[in-house]
Amino acid sequence: MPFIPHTEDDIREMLAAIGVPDLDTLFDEIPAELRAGRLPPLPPALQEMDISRLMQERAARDQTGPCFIGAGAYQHHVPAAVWQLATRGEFYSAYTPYQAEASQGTLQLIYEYQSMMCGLMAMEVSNASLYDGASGLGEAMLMAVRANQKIRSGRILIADSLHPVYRQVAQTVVGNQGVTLESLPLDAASGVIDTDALPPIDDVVAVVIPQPNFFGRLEAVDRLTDWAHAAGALVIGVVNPLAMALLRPPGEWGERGADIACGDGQPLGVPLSSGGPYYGFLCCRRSMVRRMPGRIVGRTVDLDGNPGYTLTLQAREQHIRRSRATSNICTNQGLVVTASTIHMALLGAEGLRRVAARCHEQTRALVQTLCELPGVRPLHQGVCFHERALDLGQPAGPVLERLASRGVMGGYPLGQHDPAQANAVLVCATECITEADIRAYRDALADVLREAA
Amino acid sequence: MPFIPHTEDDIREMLAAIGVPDLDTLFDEIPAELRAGRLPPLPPALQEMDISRLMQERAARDQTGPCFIGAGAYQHHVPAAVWQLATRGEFYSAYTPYQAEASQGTLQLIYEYQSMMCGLMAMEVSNASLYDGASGLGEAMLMAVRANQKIRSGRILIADSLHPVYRQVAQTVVGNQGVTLESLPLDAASGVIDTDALPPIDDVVAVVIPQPNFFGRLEAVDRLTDWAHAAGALVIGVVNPLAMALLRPPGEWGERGADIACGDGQPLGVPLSSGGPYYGFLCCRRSMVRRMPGRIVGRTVDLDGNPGYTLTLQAREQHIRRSRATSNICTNQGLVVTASTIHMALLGAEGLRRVAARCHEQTRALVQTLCELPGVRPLHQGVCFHERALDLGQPAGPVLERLASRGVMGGYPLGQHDPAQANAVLVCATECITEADIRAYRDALADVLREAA
Amino acid sequence: MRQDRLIFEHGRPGRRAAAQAPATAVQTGELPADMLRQQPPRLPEVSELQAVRHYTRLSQKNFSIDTQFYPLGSCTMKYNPRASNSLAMLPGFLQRHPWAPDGQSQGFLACVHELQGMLRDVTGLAAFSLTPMAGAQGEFAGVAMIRAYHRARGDGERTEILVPDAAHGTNPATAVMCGFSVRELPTDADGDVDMQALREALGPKTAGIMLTNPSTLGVFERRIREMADLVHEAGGLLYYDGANLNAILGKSRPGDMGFDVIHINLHKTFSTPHGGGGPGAGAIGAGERLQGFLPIPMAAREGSRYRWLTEDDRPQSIGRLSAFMGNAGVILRAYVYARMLGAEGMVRVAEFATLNANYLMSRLRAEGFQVWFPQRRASHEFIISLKRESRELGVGAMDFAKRLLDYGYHAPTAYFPLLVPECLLIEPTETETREELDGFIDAMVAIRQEARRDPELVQGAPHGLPVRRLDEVRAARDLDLCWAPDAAGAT
Amino acid sequence: MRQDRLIFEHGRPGRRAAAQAPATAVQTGELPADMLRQQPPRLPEVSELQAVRHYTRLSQKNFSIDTQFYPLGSCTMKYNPRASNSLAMLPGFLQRHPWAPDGQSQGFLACVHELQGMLRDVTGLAAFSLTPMAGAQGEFAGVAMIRAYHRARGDGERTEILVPDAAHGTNPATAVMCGFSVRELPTDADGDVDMQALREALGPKTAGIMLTNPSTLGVFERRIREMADLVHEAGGLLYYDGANLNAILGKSRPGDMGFDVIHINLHKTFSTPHGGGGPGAGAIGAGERLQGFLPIPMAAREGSRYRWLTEDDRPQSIGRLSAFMGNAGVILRAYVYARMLGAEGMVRVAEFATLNANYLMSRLRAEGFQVWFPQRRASHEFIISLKRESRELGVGAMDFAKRLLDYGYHAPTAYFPLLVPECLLIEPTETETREELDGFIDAMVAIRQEARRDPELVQGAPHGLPVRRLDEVRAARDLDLCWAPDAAGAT
Ligand SMILES: Cc1ncc(COP(=O)(O)O)c(C=O)c1O
Ligand SMILES: Cc1ncc(COP(=O)(O)O)c(C=O)c1O
Repeated sequence: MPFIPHTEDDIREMLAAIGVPDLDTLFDEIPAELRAGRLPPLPPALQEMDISRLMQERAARDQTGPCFIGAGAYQHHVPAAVWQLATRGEFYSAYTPYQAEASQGTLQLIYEYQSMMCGLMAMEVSNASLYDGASGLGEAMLMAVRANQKIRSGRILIADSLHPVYRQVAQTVVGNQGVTLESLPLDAASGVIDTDALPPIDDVVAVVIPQPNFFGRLEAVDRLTDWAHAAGALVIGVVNPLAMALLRPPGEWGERGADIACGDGQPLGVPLSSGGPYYGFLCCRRSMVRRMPGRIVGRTVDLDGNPGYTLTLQAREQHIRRSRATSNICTNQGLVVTASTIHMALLGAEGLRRVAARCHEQTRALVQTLCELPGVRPLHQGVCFHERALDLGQPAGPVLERLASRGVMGGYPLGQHDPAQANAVLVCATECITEADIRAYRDALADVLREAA
Repeated sequence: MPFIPHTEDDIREMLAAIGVPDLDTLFDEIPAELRAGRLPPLPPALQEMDISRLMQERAARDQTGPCFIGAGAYQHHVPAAVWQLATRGEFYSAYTPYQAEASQGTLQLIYEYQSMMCGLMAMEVSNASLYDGASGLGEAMLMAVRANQKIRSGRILIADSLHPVYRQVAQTVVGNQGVTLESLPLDAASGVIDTDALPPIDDVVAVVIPQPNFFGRLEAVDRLTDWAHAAGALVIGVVNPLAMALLRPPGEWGERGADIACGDGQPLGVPLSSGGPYYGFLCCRRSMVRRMPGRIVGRTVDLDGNPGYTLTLQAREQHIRRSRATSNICTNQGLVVTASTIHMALLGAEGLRRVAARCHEQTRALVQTLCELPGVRPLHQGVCFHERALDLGQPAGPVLERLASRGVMGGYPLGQHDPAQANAVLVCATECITEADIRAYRDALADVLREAA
Repeated sequence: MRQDRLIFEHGRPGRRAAAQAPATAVQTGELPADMLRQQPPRLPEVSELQAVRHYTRLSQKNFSIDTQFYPLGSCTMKYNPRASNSLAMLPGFLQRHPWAPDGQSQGFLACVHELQGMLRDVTGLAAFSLTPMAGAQGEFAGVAMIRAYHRARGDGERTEILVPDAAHGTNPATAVMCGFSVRELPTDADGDVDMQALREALGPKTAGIMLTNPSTLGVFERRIREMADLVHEAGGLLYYDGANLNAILGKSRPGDMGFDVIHINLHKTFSTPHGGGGPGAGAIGAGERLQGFLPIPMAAREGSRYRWLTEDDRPQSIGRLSAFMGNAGVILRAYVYARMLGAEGMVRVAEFATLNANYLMSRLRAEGFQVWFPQRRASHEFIISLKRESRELGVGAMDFAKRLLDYGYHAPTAYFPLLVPECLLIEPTETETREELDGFIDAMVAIRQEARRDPELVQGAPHGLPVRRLDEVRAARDLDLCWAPDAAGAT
Repeated sequence: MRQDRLIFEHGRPGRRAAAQAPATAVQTGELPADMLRQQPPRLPEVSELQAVRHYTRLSQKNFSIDTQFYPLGSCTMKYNPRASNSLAMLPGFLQRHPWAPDGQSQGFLACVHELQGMLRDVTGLAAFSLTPMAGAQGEFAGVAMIRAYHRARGDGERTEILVPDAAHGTNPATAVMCGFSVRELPTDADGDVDMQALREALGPKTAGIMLTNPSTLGVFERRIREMADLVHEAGGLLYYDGANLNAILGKSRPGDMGFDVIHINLHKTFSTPHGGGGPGAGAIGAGERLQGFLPIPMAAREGSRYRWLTEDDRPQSIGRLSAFMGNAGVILRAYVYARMLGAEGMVRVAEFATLNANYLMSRLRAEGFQVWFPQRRASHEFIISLKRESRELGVGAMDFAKRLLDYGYHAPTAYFPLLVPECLLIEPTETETREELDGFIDAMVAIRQEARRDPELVQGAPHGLPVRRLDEVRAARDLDLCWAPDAAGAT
């Protein structure tokens, strides 16, 4: 019986203490017809040795090595210390810090996390995390609806340059609460919102602005922010947090700064790991903190006046406010935040800046190298952070498949969101990509394109 | 500057506090001609990301997967908990527990280790580890010389069925101290010491008896022990500690039991890891404890009378006794012992017994399956634990090489110690080996033998 | 002990863990100057050793399963196998990009697909999606599916979700997030849902009901089939909050009880770590009627190949809940655990969780503590009330909870469910030994004795932890949520 | 805090971590009954959670670099990079069998070969073997090589090894293990070896001398070249104990000083973990004369292939010191560290280790502590003597050491070297911040104040650790080295 410590003696004596003859009697309140008889055949129990071998074989089948795919999840170097510390039992196997005195480790760490996120985003407050960037955007929208009390329309304007999956997820999250998502159209040629052609808006709760956007391009965040604010809308910035070490952060957009900043924390110390667990971060103005979903840690003092940390503003949350809570979220992504906090502490501002800059440089080198090949050209002009859409001159899907069978994870096919872009692929290079990797990509692509031609 | 935390300000202020103008001045006592100028070109510093990639590429080149090689190091399942706990910083980055009060974790653990080893070997005392099994045997011999005060000849008799490398290493260790190693001959047909043909002995300090022996065979330890004792020699048992969960342990050999038990702890939770770090264990009678080399932990009490643990009998050791110490050993294999202790706690007596029995069973199955192939036959008759020598009917070296290129680590070629056994290979199967692995070995061997024929 | 400073306070301008970022200074390439950040973000400037030391020391200030008994009701704090951790972190799983082609994802897909199947079989539902990232998101998915179902049938009048008053807060909060209003159902004296009230509440506005069984009161809802029939007759659907599945795993199947949709907290029943607050995974299963609405992606098998199901395969799906595949690493850990349990193991979890709870309950009752439903069996958890102690000694549930910490036990859940005064909800889980339970009982008895002798000792607890009792009122009033250099003061 | 029981005391007959061993009971196959063990060994019978909890809690009772400043002289307690740990534990390295064919070992062999080369270049010796498993075994190898050298030349009269009185205990113990007798050399007032005594000691019996430079007194032996010439002229050889290499790494090379053979504690200078007592690695390097005698195996490169050198390649070798290749995993960690340092890094280690030591020494002197060689530069370590405090206040080096623990600092090495009364040998290492050093100084000053005010407080230290001061006399007198059920008593 793996993980069950009871000896025969224990069982006998415990049953006697309870006053029942056998284990089954403990379930005698379950009506007989609901007592599961034989279950459908489940696989037999495996010893740790056997499951280890099975998982090793499976893991060996999956992708490893340099990765040119981005589109919302990025391969970065994570210091070895990060997960060695985060998986220490005292972090790994603790619950939510409801008993503050017995959880000062986790609580102080979250307070540090909140402080780091505020620093990175140039915002006043941060929560302790949401599930991921995409669902967090949904929560940010609901928060905006609560916070922008002047506008009750429920209309939210989304830049079409936002990651399409983020929009889908946000739609799932907000769709049942009378919120409608509308499009702020994209300039197809440049891959950004054309600030010279901004429509007049009115009665809009919030405008959602990505930076960098889905295509890796940089939006004119200042003008967009001021334009939204002028119309009484709140601004929700959806940003890559690593990029914010280098680029102007949401709190500094336009005259007054964005009102809410959110996004996915994955680039800050979280391995690709098939898409999760990552975490959604959420920052806002101090004036909105009571509208915020999710846990928040505050510093306070104990009976002796010594500083300590505790969950605070719990009256916003479901376990107190129930149906009137700011969200139903309970469990968040604590352990990932733990890792990410350690990651940020190790990298610091200068380290993150260097990583971000190297990503930018390597992506430029990648794009330049690939565009030496005949038929390959950038889809958009203008500056990018660490992704760029390339037109391959032929359908991207099959090309990517053939690259994959050569061991090159070549990018994200844009055709799956827009059939008009069937020839386009979104490529990304991070600091992990070497010159040799770029050459290997180019050589493989040259072969594949030649074969196809 | 990796790992160096000094800022420019720190350096300036610290130099000022010392009263020197620059870092170089701190070395002004080193004569100018000894100040290293330009060193031969060392490789440039690598960031953690770069060395990670390099090491991943290198590790990927080396052997993994099922392993039929034994000969002193064995592939076993190690519970995931073992090394996750052992590499916790508090174990990993602590020094030798000289400050007992600040090292109760390590000290209590070693006390537990000593207790476990005494249990496994059925001996009275254990030290806290030596380097490895082979060098530990050398230390055991020196200890026997000190302990057997009646016999001053320095002659030690070694069963020829001992691992030849163990003998070589022991020779290196004891060779400069007037100890001579002599052979107790092996019966070639049976692969064990023939107890019906034991020579008369006299003036021998100790007899070294392996169990199981190099060929995986079981020695008649009772008769050998009694025979040695009758001649006034001490008995040093060199055993596989895993096998002792199943087989009669040194403390129970013959009438009085072996006097010293030693061997390599690797089978108890230590990965193969290219040969180390493993650890040498050493147990003996209580009466000999003051002759023992290496650290020993004892239980005592603190000022308040509460139990606690501390290094003890340090007067045997080099840092106190200097040139008259029982050994020069200082640093031992603490972290490996930490892992091994956790391993033994997780497996327990029943778990180790099951593992040992499974190894035995799988080796029988392996031998039986391989011996179905024409020309392949066991070299010795009689019972084995989890290794057996097979005669392949053709030179084993090239066969093993061809097996390796097919991904099968087929065994240990005996010809390298005895040219007469050029056709022989020592095979081993542990609990990690599945039926499918055995079939794969047989199929590969069938191919290789056929090709060669 | 030295009060641990904040990581920021360990920093010095210019210090850093130099091995962790590119060695060469920043080149901003083609980035225009006006896009660049002017002030670097305020982040710690520490060495690698400082960071390692700081976070190692912080970790030591936590209680956790790996260090203490943690009988937190409704949370299923059982042992998190270390193998799940190392196997989920194998390079092939950690390095796989979520958009990696299916051909480079067969290992991961196989795990997802098999876990979907095992959860289906052990709960008696028709199909599973593993994408929700926690229990509450599983609930969201389930209630959104109920909504989508009624809508798909053109039944737009069903605007109410029924929720027992003892329910976890996520239940009503979820209903509202899905656009429903909440109607609370009272509990009867035996801890079951009041059937009369249920009958009265049901009607054409009823979209569904959210239940957990055993309930958060620690007892099995015995008339569940009758309730299911009533709800179904009224045109509503039944949602099962699987947070308490540990109590009946393999013993009784929500599908057989009549539930239409269910979530499972993999971070409870399937023993993935709580991680100090997450991540979890709220796998969602549906019966025949609702399965088309399950969130995507899901894994499918075609011959010997696995692939992802998307919008095209599942046109009725409520859609996506995360950018990728939910908490993939949590799913892998749950898969490892499920395979290690196997068929018999799953049944034993419930048996021994229940044995431990009933033993603890019996013994505490024998020691004179007030068990809230003494006439009932405990499920995997049970409630005691310290009303009497509070009234007579001035020492309530919170004081017992804090004092338990001094004894080296994590406190049970206090003051939940809200309807039991001065309550502790106690869930020992199956992975604890009898000796540990006995130690806990001894501590409870000892604390009651302390409360008689010296109530202030208990009221002032904890005494032996890194901090004493914290001022939560001040925390909420004088909000200090973010470190600032000036606020730091002398350290 | 509850006193942690022994793991045995957590057990119950029949309990076990069931996932960790084959599920089926034992079949003893062809093993004859009289070979089988009758009584199972007395090992713990605990669940997986119990083991995890027990050892997690035990770990928390240790001081370590990852949790405390650890200025233990002669031990070089610097940060152990976490990357070294994870990279040395990659599956390809962990799973490689030591007898794996060279073809399946190229990754590991490349690391060994490169590290041999880097150590050679940074020390100025001719060749390296990495097989010794700790410093003391490196010493053994070195002195055995000296012996083998003289023998090979037919010079059997050289039976003496010279060792300074300040030397580490392993030095004289090693000389004896190699069959030599030891002749101690006194130290002069400046901390250097007494040259006159050296001259007198040298002669036809001199096999060699064992030195560390800087010495264990924390100062650089300035006349080392002169000493080398004298020893060589007398026909002896020079052995360098590299335990203190951190002080001069890249700044000065033992090979240039005239040493013939040297060991390096990779677990000090190359920052592999001490692991609570080991494992280490005592890489051994030799100059032209001795290199043929190096222990095997060593790695060689032929074209793009690596292979092991064995007896056949190295007929003069002193032989093997371990069954396989020494502490391979430690070698890998040292390799990772060496590559991360690179050329400049190696120099900086010495620079900043020396800066920290001299800063600490200057400031302690300024605070009125007695620095033992005030006229000398500190190397990477230095000595203070608490003779005065001991005499005047009754509070000696041991009391300061124990009280420092209460302040959260590991104690420096106390009472070594033996010739300095009431001494603390303090080695801060380069990876500590100035703030940490300042904190240590403050603690020293505070403790002296306590000693004046309340000497018993300091004499009774530590007060805040898991145990108070332990009775070592009783430990050695009433030997309790092994748990027995009867001895355990009530728990
Ligand atoms: C009964 C019950 N329902 C739902 C939840 C919510 O689950 P999660 O925290 O994973 O969102 C919990 C968790 O505490 C619970 O106990
Ligand atoms: C000066 C000196 N020499 C030799 C040694 C012995 O090294 P090891 O402990 O690795 O055997 C030490 C270790 O403490 C030392 O400090």
